[in-house]
Amino acid sequence: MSGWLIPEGVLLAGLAAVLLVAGGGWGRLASWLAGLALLASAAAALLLPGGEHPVLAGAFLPDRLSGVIDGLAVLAGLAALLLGPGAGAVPEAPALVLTAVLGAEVLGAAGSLLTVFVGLELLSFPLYVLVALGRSRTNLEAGVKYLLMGTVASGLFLFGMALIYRQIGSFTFLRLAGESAQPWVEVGLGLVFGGLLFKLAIVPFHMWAPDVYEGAPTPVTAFMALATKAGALAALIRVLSFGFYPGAALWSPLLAYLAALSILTGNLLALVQRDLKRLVGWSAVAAGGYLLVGLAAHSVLGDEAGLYFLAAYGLGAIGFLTVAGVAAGEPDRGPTRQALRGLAYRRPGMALAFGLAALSLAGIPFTGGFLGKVYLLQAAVAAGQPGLAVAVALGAAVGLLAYLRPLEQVFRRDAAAVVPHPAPGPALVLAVTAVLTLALGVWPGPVVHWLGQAARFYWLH
Amino acid sequence: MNGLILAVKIVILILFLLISFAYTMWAERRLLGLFQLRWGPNRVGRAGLLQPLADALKMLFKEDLLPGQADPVVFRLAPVISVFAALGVDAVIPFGAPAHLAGRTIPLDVANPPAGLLVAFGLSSLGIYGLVLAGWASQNKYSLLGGIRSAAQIISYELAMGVSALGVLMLAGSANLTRIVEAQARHGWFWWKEPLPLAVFFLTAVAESNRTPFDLPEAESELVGGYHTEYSGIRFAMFFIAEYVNMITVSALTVTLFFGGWLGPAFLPPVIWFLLKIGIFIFLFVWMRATLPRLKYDRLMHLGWQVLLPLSFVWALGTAAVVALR
Amino acid sequence: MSTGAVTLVAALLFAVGLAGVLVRRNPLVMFMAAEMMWNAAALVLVAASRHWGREGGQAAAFLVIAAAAAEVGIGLALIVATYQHRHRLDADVLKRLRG
Amino acid sequence: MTQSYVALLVYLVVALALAVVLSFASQWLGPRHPGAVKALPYESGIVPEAPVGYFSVRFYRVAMFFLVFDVAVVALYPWATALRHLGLPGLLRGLGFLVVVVLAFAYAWKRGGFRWD
Amino acid sequence: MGMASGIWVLLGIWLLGAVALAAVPPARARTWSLAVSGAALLVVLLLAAAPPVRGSLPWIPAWGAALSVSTGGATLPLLLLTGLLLPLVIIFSPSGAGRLYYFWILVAGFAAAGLFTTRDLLLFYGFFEAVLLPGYFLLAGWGGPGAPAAARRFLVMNLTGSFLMLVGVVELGLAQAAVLGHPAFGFRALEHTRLGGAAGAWTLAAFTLAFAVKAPLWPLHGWMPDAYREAPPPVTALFAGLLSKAGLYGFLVVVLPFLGRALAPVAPWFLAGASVSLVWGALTALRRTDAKLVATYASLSHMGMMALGLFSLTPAGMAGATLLMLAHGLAVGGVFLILGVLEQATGGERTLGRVGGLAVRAPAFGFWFLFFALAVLGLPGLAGFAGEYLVVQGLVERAWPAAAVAVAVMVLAAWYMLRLFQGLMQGPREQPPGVPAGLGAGRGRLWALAAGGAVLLLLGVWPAGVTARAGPALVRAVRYQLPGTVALARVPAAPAAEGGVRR
Repeated sequence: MSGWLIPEGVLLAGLAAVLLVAGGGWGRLASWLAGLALLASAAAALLLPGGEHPVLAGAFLPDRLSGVIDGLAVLAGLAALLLGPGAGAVPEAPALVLTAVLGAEVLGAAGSLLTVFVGLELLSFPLYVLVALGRSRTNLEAGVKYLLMGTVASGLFLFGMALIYRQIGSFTFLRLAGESAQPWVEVGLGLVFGGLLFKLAIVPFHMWAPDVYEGAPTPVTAFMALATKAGALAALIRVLSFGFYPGAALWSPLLAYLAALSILTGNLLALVQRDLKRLVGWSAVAAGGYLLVGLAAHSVLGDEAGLYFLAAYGLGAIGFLTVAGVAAGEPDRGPTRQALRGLAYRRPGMALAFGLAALSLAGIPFTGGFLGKVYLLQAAVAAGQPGLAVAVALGAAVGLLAYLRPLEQVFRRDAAAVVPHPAPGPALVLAVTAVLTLALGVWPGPVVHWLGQAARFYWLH
Repeated sequence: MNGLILAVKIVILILFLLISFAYTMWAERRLLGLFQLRWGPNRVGRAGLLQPLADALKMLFKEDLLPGQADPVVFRLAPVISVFAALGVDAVIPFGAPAHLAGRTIPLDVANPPAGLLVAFGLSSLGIYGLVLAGWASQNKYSLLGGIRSAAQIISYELAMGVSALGVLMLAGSANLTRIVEAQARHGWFWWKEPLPLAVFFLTAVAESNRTPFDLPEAESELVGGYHTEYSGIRFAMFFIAEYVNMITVSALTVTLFFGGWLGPAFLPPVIWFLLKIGIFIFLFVWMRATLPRLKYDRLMHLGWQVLLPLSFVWALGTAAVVALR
Repeated sequence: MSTGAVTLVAALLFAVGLAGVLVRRNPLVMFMAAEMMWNAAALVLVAASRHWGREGGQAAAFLVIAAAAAEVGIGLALIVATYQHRHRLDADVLKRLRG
Repeated sequence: MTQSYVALLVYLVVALALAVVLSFASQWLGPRHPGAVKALPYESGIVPEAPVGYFSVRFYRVAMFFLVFDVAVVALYPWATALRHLGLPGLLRGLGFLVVVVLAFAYAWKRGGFRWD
Repeated sequence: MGMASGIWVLLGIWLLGAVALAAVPPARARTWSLAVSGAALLVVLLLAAAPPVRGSLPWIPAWGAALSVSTGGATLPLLLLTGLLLPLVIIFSPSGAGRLYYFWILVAGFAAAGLFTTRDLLLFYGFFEAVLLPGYFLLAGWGGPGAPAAARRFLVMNLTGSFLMLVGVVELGLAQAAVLGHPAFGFRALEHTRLGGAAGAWTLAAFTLAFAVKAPLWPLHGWMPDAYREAPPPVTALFAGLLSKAGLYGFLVVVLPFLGRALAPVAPWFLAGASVSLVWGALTALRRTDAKLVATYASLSHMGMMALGLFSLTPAGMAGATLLMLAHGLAVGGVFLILGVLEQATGGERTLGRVGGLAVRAPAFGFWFLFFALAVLGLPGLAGFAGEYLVVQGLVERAWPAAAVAVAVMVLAAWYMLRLFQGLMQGPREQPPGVPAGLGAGRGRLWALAAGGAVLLLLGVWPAGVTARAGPALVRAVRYQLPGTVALARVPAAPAAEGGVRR
């Protein structure tokens, strides 16, 4: 049934409604409608049986992978809605979030490079706006920076896509799979990877991430941490794994190097950050590297691992940023470590959620982040890349320190910062992310099983 | 041989445009005189027929001023762009049925690209740059405002213009201007099938050439000439060349799209029919200038976006339904 | 013109765009340079479409143009808003966020 | 077809040359008496005080509307041209596209994007 | 599940006890924690009374990982240690400590109990890291002025080792994937691992690094002095008594049974390292004047002793090390707890030579201090002696030079322990100003010490209570990797040897 792109369709219809409602200035109603549309979309993605046949001449491949991505994107979207994007709270914000989620869903189901492009832009355009939505200088700067870099990245992607099309006369992965390796296609693939790795914030395409993460309103940062990565990961999985394009395997070693580089760079620089959003920005660089570990393995296991880690990372980042945002109080001020001082005594619940998120990001056992790393390590070791596995371990060790420093503040007893009570929305986000983080870390069996089926399915195409 | 034919056609077309610019201007002044119960230029030559020549010479020998703060390159570039865009469009408009000369079939147009209408729209859009850059480069408040206004106005009306042409494309099944005329030969002229788009097209055409009642960018009373306040000499004149050539061009386009181009009863040659029809529209231009007051800016924008655009959209949809379901 | 020649031209355009982004400091100019990269891609798409005799490439080029238009809409809005904030356009001034 | 474009190109070059030559005519033929006051911007005789400032953001809005909708309209041209061959399915697909455009238009209208005063 | 329910109950008590603290009024936190740890101790004793049990719940079937637990092998002694030490720690905890403090203490109990019972490598890893968190937070939150830095060093060194070990864990788990078609992390499956060559070597290195940091063993003890010194005394007791054993336990249940094949050729190097630990610790202990540091380095030395037992790869050495872990854990825990009381009494002063004569003012504490100090150094009749004897016996069988070193250091141990006792308890009577006259120790604390002492005494006279039960199971666990050890044990490697184990 989702063979008919129902999740995407639902979202599109919802988007139309939200836009009109927002046009009338009823922001609150728009929010509710958007949430409803997101839930409906996720329900369609996860409950309706997968169509698992190419749609629109191979432009879309709605299968279980797309279901996973849909679910994650919706999660990010709901979090963003609940956190209330944008300090100015323009009524369009929910519509923008919805559009971005739609972009991620399109990426999840993309069956051709052209669809990937459309998805990429659908995801990026609203984000450019959302990032700048606070309309403070910082917001605007971040928005412009993101826009410029994003445009360049899309340019890389497009040119690569055009080269591939010029060589094989088609955009679809199904056709790409049938080709033998050719130099021009390789060049094209390289450019395509460049564009996609940018979205994952992989070194050397990472420059934007810390700035944008810091400069964006906190809810938007939280959204980006999960949704953009979900979309980019899905696209990379499709390009690398789905097609069996013989040349794709050649990229594995390079991707492995970039992964190691990103992990180490991201974690090392996360270590020295005071601003918590910037910290997450660097950790996003590292997380991109982790995701790339799974992709570099070029295996079912690697893709599963990437998806699992993505879910864990996204939840962790959302939880982390939510607490940071609430603690910072004023939306325009960047939340620093000091804002968390003594949180464990003032707001034990928030501290618990924050602790779980930070530990998950650091990869401490019994949180989702830990099993995500185990998953990735399995993929790397099974693919015969123990060096990469060691890089993952070393990166985790450095990253640990980065998350530890804010966590230390949470338990400091000398002086407690004033932290407001979280509003119902953020509180709900915190509860859900905490529970899911714990669930992923303690009882991952069903998820692993499900992911295994999802990944195996499209490899068998 | 082809090259020679092309050269001849280009020379003829440009000469025609320059001459007709001059005499359109003369005709306008004379007509305005009649409308306003006065004489208009009637001293230089018989009935003032040499007046344009005198004007041109005067302009040529005036001092060419460059405002102190102006951006010299852009300031000089702007009128060039205006004239270039105005002249450029006419290359794709067929002036008459293909002529047969010494066994050769010679189409009466300089160029006939497959999607000529798009080329015409594209080239005419370039004209905006001339006005905006002129306004910006002058470093004068009036000029800037005039330039910006003209940009806003022209692009707003261009949208409605584009939509109003959709119906014609559907009916003709081609964006080639020759084909469109030929289609009208088969199916009848389009103006009676597309009366509303015709009205919209002509109105927007008037606005595109910054003519009354849409001459806000120049608005002598408030903007002292608008974007060309700081210009003098031939550069000043060039904006007028552009404006009048534009009048001719959009009239030609209107005729081509809605009134069968060069088609007409056989007792006159096609080219003459074409020129006659253009003449009628130019008369309309002048008539409007003599009769109508200038619109306020907000009225103008409202008309473009909220009246003309939706109307032509709806009409285009109707046409689409008719064409697709026939 | 052959597809190869067009591709070469497009590659040059692409390189110019990329260089523009890397070298220039004015966001507006950088943005235009980046758009040039897009247009280079569109050019290749159209040429390849002719080469293969399939309309897919042209449709894609259309898509690219449409996306570019949307992007310009957003980009100009952001850049204008930034401009209003600081009355100067220079990437070096965008330094509030280190990076 | 290529011939058409070559002809167009030649014509455009001629037109451009004409425009350029024309634009420099006064510079060559006309007198030259520069002066400080002449170089000032003309503001109906009043000495200009402030430099040219900014203009209303409304104009940017117009530009962006145009950009978005004009591309949408241009996208309709091939569709319109081929419509007679596409029949009902073509009509419906085009309508699908139009729905999105109209939606955006309606939104912009409702949100007050077309309020010009 | 069946007979393993006792283990689940035990883990449940710790975890739910910790979580339930949120609902307990702050004033009652200490009482509640004591009750929880008491209940846990009760369950441990019941488990000890019963034959070994084993149970398993599905966890991540796709990875061949399950929630497997057992009380066989070396588990029970260490479970006993956990059960005994935690009530002691709680009793000796500072009165002002809030709920959060006790929360971490109970979490430590949970993590340690989980670590010692699990039979799945992934789960083992999880608990191995989880043990660190309470240690870190307790140290950072309630330690001295240098505690945050010390805590950070503690955590980073340990976790760096752990993270590398995680790569090894995965390597082990995947070692048989080609045969099984999926990874396998269960201990049973891992016993059959045949990791050799480079993979075996660096996997061994990864595990060694993690376990040696955790123990700690020379030269990876960098975090130890600061952490032990800065932590509040009960927490130091927890570190020295319980957490350090996790590293050695790892060698015992992971390295020997799964990587024995890779370890055997390089075992002499491991013995050498352990010997250096032993000697270095002892010599440094002799030179330090801070009472707490003396005990700290003594502990380092004894960790070396236990490691020697393990790396002797003999049944006697392994059994001795197991016994020694329990004995040393209790004894050194007691020493640190009493040191804490003294420190409190002297207003934080603990430099040998500047305090002294405390035995006169608090004879009961003086007695118990002497008792536990003697237990640490292995006085015959106390549990430590039996353990050290077995270790030396094992060393004689395999590597007599190491045995000679061990014996020599035992003499040194007597020297520094007595120096510590004399410096604190006897010595000159004049006190620095501000030292209160009496020692504010309650009767409950003395009883608690007495209970610990009783256990040490009991095991001293009846070491077979541990060795007879743990020994054969340990030998059996390494039968595929280290056949030589099995030969030394002269016990048939048949299931009958672990006859007590029930499903």
